[in-house]
Amino acid sequence: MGRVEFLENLCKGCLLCTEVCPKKIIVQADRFNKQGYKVVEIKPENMDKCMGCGFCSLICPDSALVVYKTVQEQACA
Amino acid sequence: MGRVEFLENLCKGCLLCTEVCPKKIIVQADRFNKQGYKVVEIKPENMDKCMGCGFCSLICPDSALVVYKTVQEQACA
Amino acid sequence: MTKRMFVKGNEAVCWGALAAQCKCYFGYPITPQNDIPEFMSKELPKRGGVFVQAESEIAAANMLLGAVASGVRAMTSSSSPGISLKQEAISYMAGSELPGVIVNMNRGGPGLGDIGPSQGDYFQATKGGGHGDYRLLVLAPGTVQEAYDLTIEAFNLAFKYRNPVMILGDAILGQMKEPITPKDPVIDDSEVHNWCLDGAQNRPSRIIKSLYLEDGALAAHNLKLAKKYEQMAQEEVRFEEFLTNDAELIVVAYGSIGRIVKTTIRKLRQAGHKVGLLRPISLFPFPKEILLSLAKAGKKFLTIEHNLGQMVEDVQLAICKFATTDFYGHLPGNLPTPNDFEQPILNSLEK
Amino acid sequence: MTKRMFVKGNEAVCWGALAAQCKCYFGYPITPQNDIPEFMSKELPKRGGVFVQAESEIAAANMLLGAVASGVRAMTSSSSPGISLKQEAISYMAGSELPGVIVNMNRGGPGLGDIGPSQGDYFQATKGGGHGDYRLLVLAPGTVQEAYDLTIEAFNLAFKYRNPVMILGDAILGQMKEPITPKDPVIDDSEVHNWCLDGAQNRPSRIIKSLYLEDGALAAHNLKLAKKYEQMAQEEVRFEEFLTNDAELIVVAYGSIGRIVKTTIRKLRQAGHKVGLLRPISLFPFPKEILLSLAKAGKKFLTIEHNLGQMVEDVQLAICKFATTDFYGHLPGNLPTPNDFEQPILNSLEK
Amino acid sequence: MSKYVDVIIAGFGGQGVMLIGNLLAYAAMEQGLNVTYIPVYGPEMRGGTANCTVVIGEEEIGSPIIFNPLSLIAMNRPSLDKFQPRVQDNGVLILNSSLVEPSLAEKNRLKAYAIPVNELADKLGNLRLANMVALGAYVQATGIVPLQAVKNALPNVISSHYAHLIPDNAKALQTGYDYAQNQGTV
Amino acid sequence: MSKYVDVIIAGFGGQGVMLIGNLLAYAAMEQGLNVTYIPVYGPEMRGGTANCTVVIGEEEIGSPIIFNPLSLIAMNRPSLDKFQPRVQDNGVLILNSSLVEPSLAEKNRLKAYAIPVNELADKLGNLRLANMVALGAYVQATGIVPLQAVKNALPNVISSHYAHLIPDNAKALQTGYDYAQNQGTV
Amino acid sequence: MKEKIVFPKPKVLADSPMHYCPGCQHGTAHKLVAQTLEELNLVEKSICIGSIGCSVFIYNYLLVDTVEAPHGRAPAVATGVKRAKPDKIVFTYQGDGDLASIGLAEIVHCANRGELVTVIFVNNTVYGMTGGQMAPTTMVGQKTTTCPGGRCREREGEPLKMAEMIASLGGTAYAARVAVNNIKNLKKAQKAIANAFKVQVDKLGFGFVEILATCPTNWKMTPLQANKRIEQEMIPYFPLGEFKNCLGENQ
Amino acid sequence: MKEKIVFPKPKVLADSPMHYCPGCQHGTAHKLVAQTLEELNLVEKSICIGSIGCSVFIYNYLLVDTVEAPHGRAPAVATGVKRAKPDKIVFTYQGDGDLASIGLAEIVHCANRGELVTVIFVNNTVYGMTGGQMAPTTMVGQKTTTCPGGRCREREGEPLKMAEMIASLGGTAYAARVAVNNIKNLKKAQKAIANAFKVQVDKLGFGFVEILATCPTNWKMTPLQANKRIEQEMIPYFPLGEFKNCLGENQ
Ligand SMILES: Cc1ncc(C[n+]2csc(CCOP(=O)(O)OP(=O)(O)O)c2C)c(N)n1
Ligand SMILES: Cc1ncc(C[n+]2csc(CCOP(=O)(O)OP(=O)(O)O)c2C)c(N)n1
Ligand code: SF4
Ligand code: SF4
Ligand code: SF4
Ligand code: SF4
Ligand code: SF4
Ligand code: SF4
Ligand SMILES: [Mg+2]
Ligand SMILES: [Mg+2]
Repeated sequence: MGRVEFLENLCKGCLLCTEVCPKKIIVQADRFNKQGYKVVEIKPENMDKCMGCGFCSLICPDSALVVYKTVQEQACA
Repeated sequence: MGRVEFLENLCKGCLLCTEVCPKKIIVQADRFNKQGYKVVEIKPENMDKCMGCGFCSLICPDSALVVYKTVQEQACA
Repeated sequence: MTKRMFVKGNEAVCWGALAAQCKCYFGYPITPQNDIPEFMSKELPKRGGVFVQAESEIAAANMLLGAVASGVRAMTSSSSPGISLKQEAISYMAGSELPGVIVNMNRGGPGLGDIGPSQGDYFQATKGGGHGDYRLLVLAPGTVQEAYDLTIEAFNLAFKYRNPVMILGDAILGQMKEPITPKDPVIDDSEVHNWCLDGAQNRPSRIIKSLYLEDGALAAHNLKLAKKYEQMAQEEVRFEEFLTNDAELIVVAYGSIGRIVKTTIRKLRQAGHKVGLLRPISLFPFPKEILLSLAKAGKKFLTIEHNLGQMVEDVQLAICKFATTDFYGHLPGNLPTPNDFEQPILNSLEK
Repeated sequence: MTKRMFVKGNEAVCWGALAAQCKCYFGYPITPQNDIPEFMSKELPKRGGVFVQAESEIAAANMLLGAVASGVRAMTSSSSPGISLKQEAISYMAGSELPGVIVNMNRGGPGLGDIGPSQGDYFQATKGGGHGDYRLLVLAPGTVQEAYDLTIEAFNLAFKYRNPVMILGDAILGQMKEPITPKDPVIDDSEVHNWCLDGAQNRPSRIIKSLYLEDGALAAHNLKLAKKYEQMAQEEVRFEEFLTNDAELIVVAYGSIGRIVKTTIRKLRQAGHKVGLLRPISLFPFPKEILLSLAKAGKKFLTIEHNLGQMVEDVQLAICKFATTDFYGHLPGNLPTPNDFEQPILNSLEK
Repeated sequence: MSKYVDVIIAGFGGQGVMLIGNLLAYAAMEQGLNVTYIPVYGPEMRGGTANCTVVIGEEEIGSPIIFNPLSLIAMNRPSLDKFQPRVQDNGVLILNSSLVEPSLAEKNRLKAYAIPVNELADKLGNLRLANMVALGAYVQATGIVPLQAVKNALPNVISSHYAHLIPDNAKALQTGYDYAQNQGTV
Repeated sequence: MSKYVDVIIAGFGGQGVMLIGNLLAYAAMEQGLNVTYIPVYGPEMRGGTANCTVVIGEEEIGSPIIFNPLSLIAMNRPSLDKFQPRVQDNGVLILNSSLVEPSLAEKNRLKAYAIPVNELADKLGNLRLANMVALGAYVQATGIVPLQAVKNALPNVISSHYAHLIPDNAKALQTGYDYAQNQGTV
Repeated sequence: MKEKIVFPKPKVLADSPMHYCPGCQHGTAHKLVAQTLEELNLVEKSICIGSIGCSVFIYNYLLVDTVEAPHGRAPAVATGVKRAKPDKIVFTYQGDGDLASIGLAEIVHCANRGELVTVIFVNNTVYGMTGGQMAPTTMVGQKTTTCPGGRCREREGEPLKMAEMIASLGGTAYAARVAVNNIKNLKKAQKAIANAFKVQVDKLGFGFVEILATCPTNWKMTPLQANKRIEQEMIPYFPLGEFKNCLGENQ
Repeated sequence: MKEKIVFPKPKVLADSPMHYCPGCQHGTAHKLVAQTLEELNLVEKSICIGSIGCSVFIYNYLLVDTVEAPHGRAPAVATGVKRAKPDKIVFTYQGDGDLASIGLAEIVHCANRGELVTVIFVNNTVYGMTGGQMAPTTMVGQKTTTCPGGRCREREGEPLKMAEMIASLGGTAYAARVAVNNIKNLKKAQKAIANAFKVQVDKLGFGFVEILATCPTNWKMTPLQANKRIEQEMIPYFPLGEFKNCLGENQ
């Protein structure tokens, strides 16, 4: 299970993340950020499809997204 | 049959020719030329051993020897 | 009238080169002169000419050396750091008496500096950035038309003197557009076959070189070069005078700064200030005599440059005993506007 | 007294560098300074230092740039054509405020020229052969001892000002031998850790650069550099005065020519001629003030150089309103002897 | 006095300010006037704002760079902020009121025209024509060259690749011209 | 007047003129004198003639290059031809009479010593010592430094590789010294 | 249940936005280098040699001590730094114009000497910074502002294959070519960069990684098109892989 | 019965003595080039680009039009000449310091562009003219004035193999390494030089011949010892042969 946080001010709307996402849940938004770039987003309804694979984060040239992955807490730490 | 003419003023006494001569007839002379180099020579008694192969001429860096080869004149030119 | 064209300074240099029958261009990209190689890569091959993007400025300068050694009109261009790299080859061309044309669209320095305008390379251009006693003929256009005209001149002078010629512009001149009126100059290259390398057919082989080892040979060669520079000083001085007659103060400024100062002067004239402009167009040979005569006429002087003070030395040397020049240096990195020069001029006037 | 050593000027430079704790040398062979790389290749590694024969003068200069950026004392050397190739890197070092030491054993030019002595690179050294507004601190030894001493100075000054320093010698100085008395100078490098690159441990990362794109940044940087040059002019002027007090004529000459002229002057003094010598040791900053005061004292001047006239401009600028300097240029390619200068000095005396 | 005007044209990178600067200059040249055009690159390398300066006059032109221009076309807010204070008194201001609040214009000091260039261009079916609308307005406001001259110059500054868009551009010029004529200054 | 001498030492490439120049200079230095040594390479690159100039004096030395020297060691004919006319009147000339006709010495003008250095060296068993013979003679003729000082300096100029030849070199110096003393000037 | 960040952004990478164009893979390359420096724990001993190209501002993003080299001369500057400070980790970051054109002599000699430095070479087949002129790596047929008709084999030759040339030199301990156009290649790239630093750490020799990267702006493509071009046009000519790896020998 | 001269001295070679040291194979190389020019009837169309090294006076010996290039830059100068005068035959004559050290970028790019020029490269593993400093081709262990302890692989790397490097470039039509130390090799050398010119004549691309040559003076050997060293030390490291030959394809 995963979740993605977008750092919109860093995003340049290159869309590279949209292609590598195995779930194809990242899409171009209608918004522009203050640098004038059309950013990407995951529609809220799609967020739970995210596997937390981090591919989007890996390929993003501008480190504009942070991927969180749910991890099973170990029984005894 | 061959014959060698030495251009003594060009010779630098490097002795490279002495080594390639199949007949080993080229030897260091006692003379120095005006540039101060100890030149090489073929003792008159050895000149007729020369085959006119031209090896000495080929290897000489300073074009200091001219090799003449006797050629059969063609019957009709 | 020939139709005017509306072109960048960089492009005007190219058109001038084409008009002067430049057949080869060798260059390496650097801002703010990239329009030159880009234009040449498109236009030269169409006209049967040659464009080579060299692996470096050094290679470009040496390709130039080779091309002109074969008697063909050729050019290279760059901007400050790239021009520094060409200094060895330039010294060789001067020493070998080869007519290369070199364009420097001066940017801010030292080092990487910036990509804006500057006149920080005046010394390098006029006093020899390379080694040894040599001089380039240095032409400094102030307008796009002049960039065009002087490029044609540059080729002619290079071949007249068998000496490298430098066009010294800056980022302003290179980037600005103005209308130019093209020309169709007559090119006389009848002398070239007397010295160029084109294969030793029915004549002894020729040598183009700058090595002179025999006793006294290098001395004789240096004297010969010096005589050429003397001849240039006699025949090739170029400058513009603007409102100097009744002026109390002569501003001396060249290139883009020269023309920008002109606007300031117009404004100050409207306010009744008696100020004029002497704009050197040939930086080497430097217009010493006109400056001297203005000095003798009792004028005051202010040298304005887009640097920390370089040409001011030549101005001072020219007017020596008779006058002293003030100096105002507009700093590289700051774009110059006519306003910048008002106060400095007023200050000098009041002194 | 420390035992004297009998060494070539080239070797003295090396011994001076070692005394100044030079740790790295980068160079490329060229006559007449090959003793320097050859010496360094033998001696530096023994002392835990580094010798690298670079692939070119450009690479050598940039290796120097890297080494000094890390705060280590380092040097490169070459002769005229090789120095031309280093101009871009020198401009970068000046722009990046890096304390590289560069030695030029000037040979005849332009181009390949010859391998004999010449002072044809004065302009290049003092006015900036590279691009942009920068200055090297330029020291011109006249004796082998001075070559040693000034090399030590060169390192100290380079680090004091964080500015490249050039030792400007010639083929005479490089090749001649004289006794030198070695020293054991105290080296203070306590400031270095404040700016050098040695890994951003427990501090923010550092940047050494010459690019200034932000509005006004390059202007501010140029001003900062100009202040340094101003400070040099205040603190680092060096010259030798010889029999100037009662002299009618001051000969101005530097380096090897300076010392050769000294012999001429001694001879002329014996014949009763009132002639003295001002030998600039720092060429930048130039000893303007002493020249000015000599000019004010009503002396005549003759500048003698082993070129076609370069330093003469600085002399003239220094004495401007008060005097004019004659010039005698000994031609590159001809070896200078004291006899060559007798007649020119007598001519100037008689004027 | 002889004809003279200078203008700074400023906006975002993609707004086509260089193109209309070129166009205006070219048109003026074809009218036989002297003219200079200079793009000014700020320290920004990519993106950011862009501006150019055009100087037009009957006499020889000195400086192509002007600190206190007689007129300004401000296509966005940063441009207005930066250049409006430098415009000379009684100068002309063309303001892109699609992106900038018209009340920011110093209307007491300047002849200010608020032109909703984006909307007007959008209505013409192509947002990228906004620059032409602005230039049309400017030509009306200053009268430095006839509008027709500007239209005639279009083929010389628009690359052949986009030649088919010349009529649209001409229409946009006209739209701006008419809007300025009808609405007048703010 | 204070002690001063200068000398040009000239010969063929292989005759070791640079070595004796160095040796003389080094010896003088060790006597507490000021001294300069400079090799002069002609335009010839390889082979050809070689010469060096040594200047020795109590006072600071100006020029290391001398056009009119006080003395000359001429190891071959071209050297004599080139430099003898430049030697000052009453100067000292050491002439290699093995290779040069002694009558060529300007004996009216100069204190000329004809030393058959090749023969003398040959007698010592090593032709390459001819240079040392010449220097020995020179030291006798000028007295600028004691011969012993020159001998003492040998280890400083002869590379360690040839250290075993130092005694021979010293002997050659002595031979030249004695010869000059016995024969006097021509 | 807890959350952890997948591929967290390296701390040595600044948080501020970079000046690169959208989709420009200089950003990706920076990130990979940053990750490697942190993984190998080299951040505080590293000295970066910046070069002249679009990445000239690398010092604003990669927060290690940095010196700016003149165009093409980074390998010489790196040599100077490393020889002066042999205990530091020294690397250059260079574009294809910088490294393969003007700086060719410097890179070849630096590698041949076996300097213990690492070179990150970003090959985007074009001069990005100066506006898209031809580079020595420009593909045959590719149009640029100085080969407006497309690079012509007869006139301008074929693109230089730097990784292969460097691998052929005696001093090279590691040479590889990688791409960052997809996840598989990204992971290999990460490893290659680590190897290129490891050979320096282990003093085995010169380390070199060529990264095929996009320049959407000068290719006049969208970032996605540009990324596809890497796969379709570049990799077939510039094969990916390790051309030399001396780590094996010593591991 | 008549006599004829075997291997007559080419007329384009001057009769005056050359300044080279005894046994220096620059002389041999000059002669081979001269023979080729005459055989292929190119003398009157040839332009030679001299370089800086012991062969700087080539114009005194090889009587063709000649221009002196700055040290290392002969391939750039040759490019300028050839592009300006495509109908001329243009060749450079360069030493190993000149070509493989300072001029490496120029030679590689000239070859890679496929310039229609011929390069004669005389590799004597040392800087002859300046007095025997280390060259990029100096053998490991070889002592020179700047590697007095012998070239050290760790510090200075291995000798560059230029013929192989040049052969690997797309624009190269011919690349070979030859020696002139014995008759067999001399004959092959003669052929290689001819081929390197033929690819120019036939407009096939760049032609390159590396000639292993002695520098007895700086090797501190007699000419005969030096000549032996070619066989015993140099050829094992610098193998002789043709590394590329496009003539076959078109013949
Ligand atoms: C000596 C010199 N020449 C030219 C330039 C101009 N210049 C700056 S960057 C660059 C090329 C950049 O191309 P590349 O190295 O491929 O880097 P990229 O921008 O593509 O990442 C050039 C030619 C310069 N700064 N200095
Ligand atoms: C820019 C420059 N750097 C250095 C030199 C000095 N120099 C002259 S020839 C030479 C090297 C000669 O070696 P090589 O090319 O191998 O030729 P060789 O003499 O061995 O035939 C050098 C370094 C120079 N003339 N110019
Ligand atoms: S890859 Fe990064 S910059 Fe590109 S669209 Fe996705 S989040 Fe934005
Ligand atoms: S982490 Fe993986 S699944 Fe989630 S959005 Fe990114 S690429 Fe898609
Ligand atoms: S021609 Fe042949 S046989 Fe005769 S001397 Fe020469 S090498 Fe010997
Ligand atoms: S090879 Fe030539 S130079 Fe050498 S010894 Fe024989 S003839 Fe003389
Ligand atoms: S121009 Fe190309 S390399 Fe430069 S930042 Fe833009 S996309 Fe990247
Ligand atoms: S030094 Fe070497 S290369 Fe030069 S001429 Fe002598 S032997 Fe030949
Ligand atoms: Mg690139
Ligand atoms: Mg060599």
